Amino acid sequence: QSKPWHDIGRDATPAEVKAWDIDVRPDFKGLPAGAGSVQLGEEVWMAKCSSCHGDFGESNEVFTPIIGGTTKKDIETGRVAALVEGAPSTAPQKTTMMKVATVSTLWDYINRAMPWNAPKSLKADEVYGVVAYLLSLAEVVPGDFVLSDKNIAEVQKRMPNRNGMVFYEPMWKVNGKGDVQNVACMKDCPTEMKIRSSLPDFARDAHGNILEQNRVIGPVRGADTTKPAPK
Amino acid sequence: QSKPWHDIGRDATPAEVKAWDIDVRPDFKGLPAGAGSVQLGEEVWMAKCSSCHGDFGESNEVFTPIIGGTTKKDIETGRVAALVEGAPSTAPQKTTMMKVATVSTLWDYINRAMPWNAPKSLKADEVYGVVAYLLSLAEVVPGDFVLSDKNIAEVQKRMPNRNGMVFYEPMWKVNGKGDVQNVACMKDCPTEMKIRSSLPDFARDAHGNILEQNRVIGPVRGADTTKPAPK
Amino acid sequence: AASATAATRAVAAEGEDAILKLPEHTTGLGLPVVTDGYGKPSKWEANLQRRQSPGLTRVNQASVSFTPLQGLFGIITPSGLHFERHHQGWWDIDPSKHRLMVNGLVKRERVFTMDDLMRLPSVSRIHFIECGANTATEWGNVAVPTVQYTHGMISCSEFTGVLLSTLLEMCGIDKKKAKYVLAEGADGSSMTRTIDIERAMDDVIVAWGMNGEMLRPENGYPLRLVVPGIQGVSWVKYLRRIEVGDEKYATKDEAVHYIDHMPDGTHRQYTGIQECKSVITTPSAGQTLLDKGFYNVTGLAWSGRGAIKRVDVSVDGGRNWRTARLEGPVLPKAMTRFNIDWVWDGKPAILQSRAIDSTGYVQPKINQLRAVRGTRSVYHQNAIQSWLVSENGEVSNVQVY
Amino acid sequence: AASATAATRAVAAEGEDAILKLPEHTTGLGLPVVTDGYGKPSKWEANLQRRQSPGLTRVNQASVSFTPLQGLFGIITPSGLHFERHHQGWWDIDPSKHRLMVNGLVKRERVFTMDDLMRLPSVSRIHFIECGANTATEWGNVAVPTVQYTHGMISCSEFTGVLLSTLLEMCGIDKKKAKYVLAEGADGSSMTRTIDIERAMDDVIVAWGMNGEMLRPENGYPLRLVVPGIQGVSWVKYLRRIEVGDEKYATKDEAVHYIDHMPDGTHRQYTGIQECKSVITTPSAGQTLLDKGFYNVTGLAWSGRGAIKRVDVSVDGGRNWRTARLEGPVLPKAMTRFNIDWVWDGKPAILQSRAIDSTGYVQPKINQLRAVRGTRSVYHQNAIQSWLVSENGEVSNVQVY
Ligand code: HEC
Ligand code: HEC
Ligand SMILES: [Ca+2]
Ligand SMILES: [Ca+2]
Ligand SMILES: [Ca+2]
Ligand SMILES: [Ca+2]
Ligand SMILES: [Ca+2]
Ligand SMILES: [Ca+2]
Ligand SMILES: [Co+2]
Ligand SMILES: [Co+2]
Repeated sequence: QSKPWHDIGRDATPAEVKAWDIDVRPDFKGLPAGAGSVQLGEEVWMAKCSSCHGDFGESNEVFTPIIGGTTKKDIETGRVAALVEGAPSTAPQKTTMMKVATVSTLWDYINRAMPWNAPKSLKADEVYGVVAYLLSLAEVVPGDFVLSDKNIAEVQKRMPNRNGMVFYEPMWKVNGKGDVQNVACMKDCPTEMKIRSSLPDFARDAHGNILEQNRVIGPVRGADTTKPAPK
Repeated sequence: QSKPWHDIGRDATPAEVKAWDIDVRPDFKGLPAGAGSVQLGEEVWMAKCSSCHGDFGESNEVFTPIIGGTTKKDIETGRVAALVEGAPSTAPQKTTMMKVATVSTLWDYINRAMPWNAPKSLKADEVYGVVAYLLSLAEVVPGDFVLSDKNIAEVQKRMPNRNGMVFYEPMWKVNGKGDVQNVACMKDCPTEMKIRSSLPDFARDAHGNILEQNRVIGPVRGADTTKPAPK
Repeated sequence: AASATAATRAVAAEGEDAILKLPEHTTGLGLPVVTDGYGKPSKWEANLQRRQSPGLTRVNQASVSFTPLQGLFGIITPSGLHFERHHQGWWDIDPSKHRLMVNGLVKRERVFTMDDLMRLPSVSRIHFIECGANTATEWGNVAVPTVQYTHGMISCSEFTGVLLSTLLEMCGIDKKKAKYVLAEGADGSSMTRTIDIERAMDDVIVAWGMNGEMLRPENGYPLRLVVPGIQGVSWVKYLRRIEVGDEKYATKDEAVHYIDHMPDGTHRQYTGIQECKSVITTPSAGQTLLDKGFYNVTGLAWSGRGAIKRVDVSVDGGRNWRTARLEGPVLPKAMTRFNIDWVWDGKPAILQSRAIDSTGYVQPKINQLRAVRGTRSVYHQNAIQSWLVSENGEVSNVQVY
Repeated sequence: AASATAATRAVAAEGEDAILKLPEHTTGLGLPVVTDGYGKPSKWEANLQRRQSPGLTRVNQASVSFTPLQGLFGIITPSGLHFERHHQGWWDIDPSKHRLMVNGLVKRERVFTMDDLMRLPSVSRIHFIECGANTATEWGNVAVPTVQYTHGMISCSEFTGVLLSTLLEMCGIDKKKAKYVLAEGADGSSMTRTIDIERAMDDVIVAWGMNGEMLRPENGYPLRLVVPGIQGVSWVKYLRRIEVGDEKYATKDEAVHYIDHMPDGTHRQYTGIQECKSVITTPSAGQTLLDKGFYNVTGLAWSGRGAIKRVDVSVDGGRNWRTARLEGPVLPKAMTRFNIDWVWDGKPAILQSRAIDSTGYVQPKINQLRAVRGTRSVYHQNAIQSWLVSENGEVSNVQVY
């Protein structure tokens, strides 16, 4: 019982699907055949990536660092230890490599979106190469490694945070139940009514003068944040 | 039991109310004392009104004509005969004087809004004067008349369309009932399905090229009205 | 039009260039955030503008511009396309100097600043505003080419403000004597309109907000009266004064205009209600269907007396009707969007929509309207509108009943 | 601020100049209609702009701009103030060259032009869109000065488009195997996000319309996915492709970002729901009350799981609560405006709002959220927000629980 609008649109040609269907899944569905060495990757990286991400993926200038904070131990366990609350931190901040569990994600993303100012300009082998180069910086693969569609599943088994992800269905399903419960107390509710945190002084005017970010009429005016905060 | 917001705002001063409370009602509440002759009115008119409305209020250039279309008979009956369907027309189109039933309306409006480019610039006596002038053009008052707050109620009794207004409550009250009834026939409904009227040829492009007044995508395009209509 | 379709659909065996050759936006870096601190529509949308109807008025400050309903979706009118009606031009008033005065039959005559008003308990409600003269050109014969000009003096927005009843109570309205209020604007025309006291104490809003932000200057910034269900002229812009009184005021726009010319030569005064009405916006006159086949016929319905209960659509000039789908929310005195399936077989067709409101009132045919009101009225033309689809796909404005 | 009040209220014995000396707009002729074919806000409203949060991002094409909630009314966000989030900049794409492809586990892999899509049966629905990172700065300590920066990555609009389910049915989705769809954008980032099939077949819209007109370029013109209740990143802009699959895709923005960092060091993936949340927008941090006395405390509430059932407000830091007035319409997965009376006695006060949705879920306190999720998360911070009113009337951002 097809609807009267059934035939609006047209069939996609195989070439068209090929041109756009570029996603690569964790099970490597979508991954094109190819291979790239760490060395090729380093060349591409230095030419097309390092200006933004730093020679070793460490730069915090254009985006947060890609590399850092993972250990040999993490590669064994598949869990980045530094992520645990209270753990000694091994990097100034969370890096991409500390978080990413699936090597497919790196391949897919670099292939679709990098270099940032020229996305989709890399050849498949070059993507294999830069992924290999990044993995070598994180000591996931040795310096003479050649990453390919044949061995990428093996490399997946060494991803430092490969066991670091959990799927928590209640936050994915609309009919799930929240993990945090409050009750709608109305009177004499438990609260210490003390100020646990307030805006640091340096932040008062860090967003400009708030006076100029509010309407010139109404029940309130913007606070003049060129003057000190109320005591 | 006054609400907590009861005292927001402030009292108006008598001078403030006086400055803004300019409306004049049909019962002449709000009408300031004063007087103006037809002659004064003619002077004001020629200086400040005639450029837009014509020497005799007949101009159709800047707004539809103010004067015309009323007769001595109308002044007697208080009904403008030309308004009746099928009546011989006495003016090329409906004029203000043919419609207006209440002289207060003229006084109020000229006082608040005319001259168009300098509203509220007339003195009360000048308003009396131009109203007198307009009434004299319509032969409601003689050429030597002096209109004042004292005699305006008498003049009201000569307004050509003073009996021409009806108050139809159902179109004023939200819970009224419409004066036109249709029924929601769904099948084989009475209609002649013939085209009683369609867009005249000259009107096809009178609003510009409709092609350029529709989106460049979507289920339709604007019709190219530089080309002839479909037969 | 046929060629446009062809162009956008031309597919080589391999596929379309639009897909095979990745566009610049897929292979490059776009524009930064806050390129516009206050954004604007795509440059490709420039055809959708509010426009004047040539010859309708003689000067541009006492004139009208029409909303391009032919290209709009849903029920909210983009504020940039809200129709305009000025009597003496529009202004961008300094809101810190704007005042609202309440005087007349009240215990305390009061003055409010915008600061005062915006502190008061407020409401936010979605309502349509329709000019009483909307569709005026079609009382007699067909006169204008598109729905922008036949029906474009209507918009629908979310308004925020304080209920007029709150203000009147604060001022101590004289409940015995008070029968009417007069609303007055601060512009040159100082527009005045009479509102009966039941309505004033019901759902009338002294509004500053429209679609989440302040009113636009063309629509009365910083304050306008919102009179749900009533013709736009009563929605006094630049509102400066509310007077409580015991008589109707017969102001120029309720004594010379916005009056209904009846066949017996009388004029009905104070006929402010915008009765139940609807119109198909796509496809509508001045548009050309790209092809035979399926279309989603869509339009708007509204009633000044309440909510829309049902909309029926005919594709055969009113002989047979099917009931359309109402998109939610369906709110009182607000526009309601309707949609219905239609397969165009390529033959001439006459599209009509017919709305029914919560009072059971059925939108009339133009001949029914004329039978009661004659043909010399200007205002309150709420008849069923007909669009003729010709064989070449072009849609045009016709009268059929 | 006190002086501002004084200035706007200074009244001589005679009265105020603002009234006694008629302003120019009352005695002159204003501007013509269609001065702007597409209108814009008053010049007096220029303070209300979308703005970046300095230091939050490093480059302006992979950044965010925030909606000025502190000055908005009702539930509709003006499209010009809709928050922005771009990963590789924004574009104003030629819509006649834009295509949507559906591929994967379907009988027919299909391509649609905008012409095709806009012929299909459409729906118009009001929904909020909230970035998953909204209020991220407040997971730990107080960090930013106003509600624009704490909560401004949310907007609410009326969207129009075709249900994704309609398209998937047309393409002959493999009902047995299909478990997920992947949505992909046409910009440089070609943003990809996984959506489960139940949701895809439920209320997801392939939308072209926003608040009555086409989407703005910054928001995905000409096509974006609307995924009601789900974080904004899933509302893929410049939508070019829908793939039907049987596995989740673990794309960059669901494997490296938009993941919740738990105390045990794991990250929760695919936690897209924007849970029930609310915030008081006026008075809010960075604003100064003009005076003691009455205020209408107003704010917004929303839930990704359904409609808002109730909002409570406290003025004593959560010790005692009163239930606020909900302004209609109250719609599922849409913002809801609440209002409540408050008389400020001039003493320090701590304002909070707490929303409850149709599932009975009660918006949590920040300590309750942290007890479960720790402090290192970035996303999905839906805690009760506290604003401190100091004796001088200035409001500031604090944490109280
Ligand atoms: C001109 C600057 C620039 C260049 C050149 C560049 N990048 Fe990036 N890269 C960025 C920015 C900015 C982002 C963040 C984009 C976003 O917000 O989604 C990014 C993100 C990334 C990420 C994801 C990091 C994360 O945690 O989300 C990877 C991996 C990456 N780039 C790799 C590369 C590679 C490989 C190249 C070269 C082939 C490259 N980049 C070239 C600017 C650049
Ligand atoms: C610069 C042009 C101009 C001048 C000068 C002018 N008017 Fe007008 N007048 C108009 C326009 C335009 C309108 C219609 C305004 C509207 O649409 O509400 C009008 C409306 C009127 C009306 C109402 C007519 C109706 O049927 O609505 C009257 C009466 C009137 N003018 C009288 C006067 C008088 C008396 C003066 C001089 C004291 C005057 N006008 C000066 C342009 C002008
Ligand atoms: Ca794929
Ligand atoms: Ca500082
Ligand atoms: Ca008065
Ligand atoms: Ca012509
Ligand atoms: Ca009007
Ligand atoms: Ca987002
Ligand atoms: Co008018
Ligand atoms: Co992101």
